[in-house]
This record gives sequence, structure tokens and C-alpha cells, in this order.
Amino acid sequence: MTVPTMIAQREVFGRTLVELADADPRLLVLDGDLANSTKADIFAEAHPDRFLAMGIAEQNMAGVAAGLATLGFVPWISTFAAFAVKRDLDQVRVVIAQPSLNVKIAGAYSGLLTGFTGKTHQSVEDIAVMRAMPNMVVLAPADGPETHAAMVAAHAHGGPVYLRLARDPSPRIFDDGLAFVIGRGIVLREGRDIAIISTGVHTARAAEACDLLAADGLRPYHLHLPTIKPLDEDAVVRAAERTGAVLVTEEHTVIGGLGGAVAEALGQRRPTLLRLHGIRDVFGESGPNDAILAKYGLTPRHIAEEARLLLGQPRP
Amino acid sequence: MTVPTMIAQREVFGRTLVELADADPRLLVLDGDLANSTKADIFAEAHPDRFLAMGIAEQNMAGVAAGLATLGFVPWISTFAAFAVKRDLDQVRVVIAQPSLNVKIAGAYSGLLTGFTGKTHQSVEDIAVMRAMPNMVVLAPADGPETHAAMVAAHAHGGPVYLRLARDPSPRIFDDGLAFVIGRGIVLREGRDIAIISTGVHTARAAEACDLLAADGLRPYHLHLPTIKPLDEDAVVRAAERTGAVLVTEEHTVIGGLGGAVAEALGQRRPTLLRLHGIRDVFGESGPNDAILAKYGLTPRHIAEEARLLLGQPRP
Amino acid sequence: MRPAGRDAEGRVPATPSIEELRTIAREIRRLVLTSVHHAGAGHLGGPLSAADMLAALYFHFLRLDPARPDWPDRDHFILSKGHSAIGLYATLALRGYVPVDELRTFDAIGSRLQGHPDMTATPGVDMSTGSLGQGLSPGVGMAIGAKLKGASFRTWVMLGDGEMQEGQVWEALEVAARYRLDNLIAVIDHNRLPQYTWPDFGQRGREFPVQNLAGKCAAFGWRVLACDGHDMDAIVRTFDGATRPDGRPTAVIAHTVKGKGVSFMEGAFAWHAKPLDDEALTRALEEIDAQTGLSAPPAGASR
Amino acid sequence: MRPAGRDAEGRVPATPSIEELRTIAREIRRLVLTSVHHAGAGHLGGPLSAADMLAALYFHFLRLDPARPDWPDRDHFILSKGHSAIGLYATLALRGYVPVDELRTFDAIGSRLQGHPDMTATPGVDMSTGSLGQGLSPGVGMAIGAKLKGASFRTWVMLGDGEMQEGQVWEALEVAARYRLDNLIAVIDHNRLPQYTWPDFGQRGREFPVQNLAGKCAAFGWRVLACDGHDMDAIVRTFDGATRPDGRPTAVIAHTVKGKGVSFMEGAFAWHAKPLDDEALTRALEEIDAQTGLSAPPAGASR
Ligand SMILES: Cc1ncc(C[n+]2csc(CCOP(=O)(O)OP(=O)(O)O)c2C)c(N)n1
Ligand SMILES: Cc1ncc(C[n+]2csc(CCOP(=O)(O)OP(=O)(O)O)c2C)c(N)n1
Ligand SMILES: [Mg+2]
Ligand SMILES: [Mg+2]
Repeated sequence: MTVPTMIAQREVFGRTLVELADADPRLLVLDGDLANSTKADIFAEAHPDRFLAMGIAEQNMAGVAAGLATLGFVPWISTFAAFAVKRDLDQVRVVIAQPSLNVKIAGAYSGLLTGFTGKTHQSVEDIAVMRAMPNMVVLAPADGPETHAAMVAAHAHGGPVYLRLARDPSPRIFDDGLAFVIGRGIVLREGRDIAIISTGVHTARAAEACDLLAADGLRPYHLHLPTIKPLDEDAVVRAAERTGAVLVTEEHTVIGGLGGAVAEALGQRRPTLLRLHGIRDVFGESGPNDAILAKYGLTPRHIAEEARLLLGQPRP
Repeated sequence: MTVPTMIAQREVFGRTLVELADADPRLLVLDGDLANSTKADIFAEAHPDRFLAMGIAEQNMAGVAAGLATLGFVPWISTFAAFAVKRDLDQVRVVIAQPSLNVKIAGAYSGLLTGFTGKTHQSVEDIAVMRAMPNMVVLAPADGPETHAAMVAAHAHGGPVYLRLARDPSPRIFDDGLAFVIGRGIVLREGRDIAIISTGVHTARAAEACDLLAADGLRPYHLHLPTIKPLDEDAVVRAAERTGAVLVTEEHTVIGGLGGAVAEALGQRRPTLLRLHGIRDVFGESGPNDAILAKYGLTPRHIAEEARLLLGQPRP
Repeated sequence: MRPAGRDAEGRVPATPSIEELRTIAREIRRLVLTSVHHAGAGHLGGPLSAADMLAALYFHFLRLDPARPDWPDRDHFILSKGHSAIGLYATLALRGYVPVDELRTFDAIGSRLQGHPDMTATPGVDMSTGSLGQGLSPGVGMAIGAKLKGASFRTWVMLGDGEMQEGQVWEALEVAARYRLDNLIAVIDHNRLPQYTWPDFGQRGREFPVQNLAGKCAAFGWRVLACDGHDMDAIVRTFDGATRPDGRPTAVIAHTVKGKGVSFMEGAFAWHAKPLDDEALTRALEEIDAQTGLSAPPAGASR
Repeated sequence: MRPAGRDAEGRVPATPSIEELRTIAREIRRLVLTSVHHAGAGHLGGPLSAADMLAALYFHFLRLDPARPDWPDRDHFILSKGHSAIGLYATLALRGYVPVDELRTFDAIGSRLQGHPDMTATPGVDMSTGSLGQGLSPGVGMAIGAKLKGASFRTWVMLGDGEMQEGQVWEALEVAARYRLDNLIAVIDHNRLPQYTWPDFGQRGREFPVQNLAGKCAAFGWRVLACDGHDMDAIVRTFDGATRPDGRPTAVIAHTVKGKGVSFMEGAFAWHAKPLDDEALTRALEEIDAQTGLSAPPAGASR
């Protein structure tokens, strides 16, 4: 699969479903009437008989997936992250997570950049919610190639996986064919002054922030965590050891998400000065992506500014 | 209201609803067909016209509450915590939390002690989920008197509140008539060796653990946080400053709950060696309370042991 | 030239005439098209199918006062199919809740006119919606609350037919019937298309999002009325019937065409939500204007 | 003395005789009562109302092999009203999935017999349940999966009538009809009581948890059959009809009495779930035994 410099995860999602299905007859896709948004329609065209329309009824969709999984199918649920996580949480808990059934939950349009739809469609707490669920693997790949690799790994994993995806094209970070190991973080940049930890497509913004800091003569360390659960605690501890100050930045509320995971790990293994950057415990709104990132303080410039603030704080 | 030494929060819940309703005609109770379990039936007997049966349909119940709130009523939703949080999360988000409507959500039978019902009914991630929701106040009182006081405060608060309650009688900690200030923690014991932070009825077990430690000549500091959101960060920082080592213990998963909140606060304001104790990212099971607490490691003895382990760790 | 009754700010006051309601509906469609074109985003099929009913509700049936959006005794309205927000905003603007020009802020950052209705942002929006299937339940709450208060207002909820697949709607229908909410009216925009629909693969065919709506609602204990949702006469007659209580909540099943009024959008699921380029806008407006009988578009509408 | 056909381990093999099915149902009731008494917790009303149908399913209708609980071609069964777990466990024990004596571990820590059915714990439990309204959806998944695989097994789902208020059930009914799942059978235990019920206050009266069940299911495109859920002849006849496909999923509405078989529990919502003391157990077993015609309780059953 050749990937252009900017690519939308949803396109890769649709195409990778086809690829996985070509190789594995157990794969089915369940759609919550959003296939032309999520790009599950690419799969629907290629494998009409394995595309199961489930209407606008997310609770039932989760249950149907569970039933299919007991027969040995590997169902992928596809809808917006906001609904995949919150409209069927009790179902995800009781018939997917508790029996640890082999169901993949793909949350499209995560974060704030949801194509002008606004707060009902923005998923600002999905990581916090899914991370708290026993037996759930939580993945948030950074770009197209990593989405592909994460899907391959998710499909090979024998239990429930939540996959957090973004709507709009974002910069390529990785080469095609990268290996994805669930639970392993990736150091994107070595440095000694400050560690920046990020996940999902927001990692591209964090990488840009590192460039800005480097242009100022600083040496940021950048750790990308495409798996939020299970957390790569060793990588987090290493980042803290190298730098003594950790900025976590995410397109997610600052409560309970990647920041929470890092705080829990470091507090227990290596107490380190932290700064948690993300959506400041508010709901979002509609608007163009640039304006939203600017208003909610999530641009590379904002991240760099947070890093400078952290650097200015006295270290304990 | 006189309270015996052991009292069940649900009894106080039922009686306090009556008391609040006597004083405020805006109060209504919505029941998810569990009034004789949650003890909302005490209210149903006293105020039949203000008790709205909603059947076994939690999603609709949340929406009805929102509609009533727009008219100036103050609806209290009553069902098991497992369903109050997870069966209607998208509804809580869209029609309660996003418009910040004046709805109170009482989650009965929280934690693991749910009267032999087992994992579907045990609510091990409700704090993590509700804490991540913007505009939501999250309360978990320790005993009968504090439940009463927390309900008075919750009712007076003009926005959404999640109230986490336990099923079975637990020891009285506070006197009747205590003041409850949303967002304020309570130091139950001063000490210098280690800080123990707890919430909800589990605080009684943490207090017992402190007794065990004190009997060994140790001087634990005990901070009870009946409000998980907004967090009393100052109290948490003080506890850390006093002791240099913080054990958070809760009847909730160790991921994203009170432990997560404390880790986020300390990492940012005063990095301190932490130990997060609670349910170890697993679902529960049925059984008698004693056996469950023993198996899942939540007895006072276990808490004391965790404290000793933390004390044995090298401080950074 | 302004449509009859339009004031200097471009608002249209309430009017009982069928002909004027038709004109207003066409004006709502124009504003939907121009606003979505301007925003470069937004839904089209749903707002266009709902336009006639929104006109009838806001200019004939709802007891309201645009100067007092929070007037407690107003009739309450919930757009449960919240993705049709721009249809509601166009209506609210024409009715005087917000300036018509403000429609040009639709979907913009900081706007009072959010992608989906937000009761904290827009005057006249009685409930936040956008996550489908959620609107009827708050409507049930308002209707129960009205009974508890002895208030005489009615609560109207407009739902999509695709949305009727959401289980929460059936929970709400059940509870509404049990509480005998004869002050609650659900209008179902039965345009036979949801978003991606049930695809045209295999033997299943591209089916309606939901079958036998009338039978289902009746089985749930509701009075069921039906009408052509684009025939203003029929709408007014049927809504009028709906406001005469018979002890039960009432469902009006409005048979509609998704994308109504623009030939290339009608019944085309791809036009559920899609940016509108200049050329498509021009063609669409021409079609609408041909139906209006207006000699020229009102000033500002096609900017 | 053992009931006819009981083997040395206390298990009863499958049997087609109506009279034997009746005996088994009574035995299920005894085991429900003794197990709840022993555990000091558990539900009574629901398991007792379901006992006759569980007997018919597990000893006559379900194609299964207790020695191979995971046999892919077995008929699948989901107890959506999961709080009736002890009724299912008693049945599974009699059928040979777990030792009858193991029922004494019901609700105990570490037991394979959890308070609500747990597919990871109990052999023969095809889906975890306990949160009401969730069981039919996995049943739909199994029935779709069977079609995709070309497998011939049927999927049976037993639901409570109170549970039918959950919206998810109606989502599942809709999707099942659309996929024409004639290999899916829902048995609704229509005992007219949920837990706290709709209270007897004001003018509303203590109403059924759900009205017009048959009409609702039919409106959702299901074939609807009905029977007396305590008349074994009728149950067998009706379930037999349900297994003859007519292109639609089938709902069997079984008219039952909550707490059936124990006079003081029948129709009493307080006995939905309640610990059973020694005296109540003795009275209850006496009543059951009077119906069984057994001269003495089977060994071990009333320990
Ligand atoms: C809970 C939920 N699931 C999915 C969506 C995405 N979505 C928006 S509109 C739509 C189709 C709605 O169809 P219908 O209710 O028939 O509305 P209309 O035809 O009037 O546009 C879908 C699936 C949503 N907004 N909410
Ligand atoms: C989602 C959910 N809400 C509430 C409950 C609590 N609950 C357990 S049993 C019950 C009543 C069930 O009534 P019904 O379905 O009629 O079952 P039956 O009469 O056969 O016992 C309730 C409300 C639950 N288990 N799940
Ligand atoms: Mg439609
Ligand atoms: Mg019942």
C-alpha cells in the first residue's frame, strides 16, 4: 500500500479492512449507518456479504458482534468514537469486555476534529472510559501506515480492542510496513531537556512542537504511545529518567486519558514533574479544524509553549 | 436523624430524599425499577406523586430527567451504579452534562459489594468514567451522615452530580449534621510516615488500616476525599508534603479513579512516590462481602500491607 | 422583492395562511442551501425534507414568543434529528429568534449556531440534540413536567425515520403511553432514507430504514396520524388533529422525500450531508425559486 | 427415591415424555428453592416462572451434548433475563453439565455458578447476561452467524417481560426481522411483574411492565405465538410450532405466573429476590412436592 504524505486514517481503515478480510474469512464488519463517513464503505463494496448493516442502533450492534464472536468470527464494529464508546458502554462491558470476546471496536472521528459536527460528535473522553475497562486493549495510531499496522496487530490479538481513529488527513510519520507491537511505545526523538509524550494523530503536532523547540536550541525527547492500554511503562519511565520533566499532550480531555495513564505509572515507578496538556475538561464545538485547534490550544505552537512552561517550573 | 453505628447508605439515601423533598417541591425521583433495592421506595411511600417509575429503561430515564430539569424540577435518577453510569452514558453526556442540567444521578450498589449479584452488577469503573465527563461533580461519601450531608450539598448544587453509594451497612465515621462542602477533603488522621487517601465507604477500611499501622508504631496520615471531582488538590498536596509517600486505596479499579486523580494532581504539583491500590483491572464476581474483600485484596489488613510495602520502597 | 410579510430585518412574522406557510418553507429551503454552501459543511437531505413541517410548526402551531425564548408557557419543540439543525436555525431566524444574517455563522467557531442544536448556545432551542434517538425522552420529561405543573403547553418532537431504529425511542414511546401524555406530539419525518442506509447488496435490497412505522407506534399505545409532509394543507390539517387530545400521545407520520425541492438531491442518500459547490447551489436555488413563484430571490439569500 | 430416569449422579437424561418434563420442571423448582436457601441470596420469582420452559427446552427441544458444551452445531440458548440464573443452573445440572451438588456453590466466591450467567465460568452457558435487555442481540449475532456458516442450529433467547422495556430489545427485534432470522426464537416469560413494578400509587395502578407484547412483536415483523407457560402440553406444542420456519424470527409469548408453584410467592413482587429462611423453604418444598406426586424429595435436594 503506497501512502501519500497526508492521508486520512479513515481511508486506510477502509482499505485495511479489505486487506485483512481477503486474508481471513473470519472478519466481518458491522456498520452503524455511517459507512460512507467512516469509510467502511470501501469494505462494503469489496465484501458485500461480510458487511453487516446494523442501522442506527449501536447497543444492538455491540451485542450482535459478541454473538458472532462466540462462533469464531472476528467482528469489527464501525461507528463514530462518540457513539462506539458511550452509546453502548454497558454492552461493551457485559458481552464484550467481561467475557473478553474477540471483537474490535473502531471509533471513527475521535477527538475534536469531526467535520463541523460539534460537541455531540466529539469524543473527548473515550480513552479515559475505555482504559478503565478490564480486558480492553486501547490503540491510537499516529498516521496512515501506523493505522494499517495497528489494525493488523489488533486483528491478530485474540480479545477486545478499541481503535481510536481520526477523520481528516494528517501527516505521514512512519514508513509503510512498520511493525506494530501492542504495548510498545516508539521514541521519535532523543533529547535531554524535556520529554513529550503523545498518542494518535496528535503525535504529528507534538513532533512539530519538538521542531519548534529544537529551533530554539532545546533538545526535546519525544515518545509516541500508540498503545494506551497496556501502557509501555518502561518507555515512560525511560523518558522521565532521561529528561526529568514530562509533558503529556493529547487531543482528549486532560482527565484520565494518556495523561492519567502516564501520571499513574510515573507516580508509582518514578515520580517526575509532569504537565498534562489536552482539552481542559470542557466539551468542544463546531468549526474548521484550524480554528478548533487554535481555540482549544492544541496546535504545535501551544504544545511548545506548554513545554517551555514546564521547563520554567522548578524541578523537585 | 439519629444514626446507628452501622448504617447502610441506601437507607439514608431513601430518607434524605424524603427530607429534601419536604423542603423543596422541585425535587422528583426517577426510578429504574429498583426502588426496593435502592431504597428509593422510602421516598415512593412518602411522596407517591413525585416518584416517577421509569421502568427498566435507563436511557430514557436520563432523557426524561433532562427534560424535567429544563422546567425547573430537580430530578434525582436512581438505579444501580453499574447501569446509571454505563447503560445511559451517551444520554448523560448529551442531555445532562453538555447542557449542564440540574440532574442528580444516584448510583446505588457501587463497587464490588452488590449482594451476591456478581460482575454485571459491580461497578468498578464508574469513578473513572464520570470523572472524565466535563461539568460533572463526582461524590462518594463515606458513611450514613456524610451521605446525608452530601445529598444536601448535591441538591443545592445547580448542575449535574454523580453520587456513588454502597449497598450494605458500613461503620459510622462522622457525626450527624456534619457540613459537606463539594470539593473539600477531610483529614481523618494526622501523621508523618505515610499518607493514605481514600473515598466512599472504603474510607472506613482505610481508617481501620491506619489503626493497624498505628498499633505497629507507625504514624499514618489519612485523607478522605468524598468529592472526587472537583478534586481537593491542595489537600492532596498537603498530604504528600507531610509524608512524602502516598497510598491511594479505593473500591474501584486502580485505573483512572481516585488514584488517577491523585496521580495527575501530584505529578503536576508535587511529584511524590505513590502506590495505587484497588481492584487490579479485573471484573469481580459473586460472593459474600467478606470473601470478596479478601479475594480482591481490599480488607484493612491488605491496605496496611500496601502501606508497609510503600514504606519499604526507596524514596526518590 | 421580499416575500409577503417579511420585515426589514428579513424576519417573517407568524401567519396562518397556507400560501404564506408555503412561501416560508421555500424560504427555509433557500436559507438551508445558502447556509450550507457558505459553511462548506452541513446536512442537506434531512433539513430539506423537514422544511414544510418546520414552517407549519413555527409559523402556525407553536405558541411562542421570539422575544422571550424562555417563556415557561411556550410550546416546547425538540429537533431530535439534530443533524437537521440548519433547517431549525433557518426557521428560528425567519421567526425572529436570531438575525437571518447570523445563519452565515453556521458551523463557524464560536457561533451560536452549532453543527447540532445546542440549547446553551441558541435562543429558542429547547434541548440539545445530535446523538440520534435521544430527543423524545426529554420531550417525555417536559410533557410529564407540564402535567405536574398544571401547565397547558404542548411538547413537539421531530424525529427521523432512521433514528427510529434507536432503542431509546421505543423506551420513550412506552413510557409516554403509560403516563398518557396527550400533551406530547412526535412528528416523524418519514423520508425513507437514513445516512448510508441498508445497502443495495445481496438479496436484501436498499430497504427503508424502518418498516411499518405506523403499526409500531400504534402497538406502543400511541395515536397515529399520517400525512404528506410536503402538502401544506395536509400538514396543517393533520397537526391540527394532533393538538386535539384523546388521552394518548400522538405520532404524526409525515411521508416525505429526503432532499425535497432540489431534484438532484431528492431520494439520493449521497446528499444526506455534503458540501455544496457554487454550481450546485445555483442550480438548487433556481429550482427552489421556480417553485416559489417569487420573481427574484430575496436580497442577501444567495450571497 | 429418585424421579424416573435420574441416574446415580442425580442427572436426568433428555426425554420426550410430557409427564417426565413436568417432573423435571418440579425438580428444577426444588433445586431453585434449596439453592437460594443455601446461598442466602438469589432470585426466586423469575426462575420459578421459567422452570417449565427451561425443562422443555433442555430436555426436549435443544440439540445439545452435555459432554461437549462447545459443540459448534449445538442449539444455542441465551438467558437474557440473567437474574434467573439459578433456574438455568438447576436445569444444566439435571441435564449433566455440572454436578447437581455443585448447585450448593451458587453465589459463593470462586464458584462456577455466578449470581448471573457467566459464559467464562459455567459449561453450557452460551452468553453472559445479567444486565437486562442485552441477551437478544447476541442471539441475533448467533443466528446471523449460523446463516453465514450454513449451520443448521437454532438460537433460543429467553427474556423477561419487564426486560422488554429496554430499548435494546427493540433494536434487536428490528434487525432480526430485517435479516429474516427464521433460526431465532425468543421466548418471553410474560409473568406480568418486573422488580419494583409500576407502583400502586395515584391513578396509574400497578400495571403490567409492558402492554400489548404480542402486538408490538408482530409490528416489528416477528411471527408471534403464545401459550400458557406452565402447561407442558401447550409449551411443547408451541415450541414445536416455533421450530417450523416461516421466514421470520419467532416470538413465543408465554403467559406465566411469577413465583409459580409456591402459593405465597405467586404474583408477589416482594419475592422477586429474597433470602429464604428455613420455615419458608419447608413450606415451599411441601407445596412443590404436593404437585410432584413424588413420595419423598430426592436425596440431597433439601439439605
Ligand atoms: C447515535 C447516533 N448514531 C449515528 C449518528 C450519525 N448520523 C447522523 S444523521 C444519520 C442518519 C439519520 O437518518 P434519519 O433519522 O432518517 O434522518 P433524516 O433522513 O431526516 O436525515 C446518522 C446515522 C448520529 N448522529 N447519532
Ligand atoms: C439494565 C438492568 N436494569 C435493572 C436491573 C435490575 N433488575 C434485575 S431483575 C429486574 C426485574 C426484571 O423483570 P422481568 O424482566 O419481568 O423478569 P422476571 O419477571 O422474569 O423476573 C430488574 C429491574 C438489571 N438487572 N439490569
Ligand atoms: Mg430519514
Ligand atoms: Mg416479569
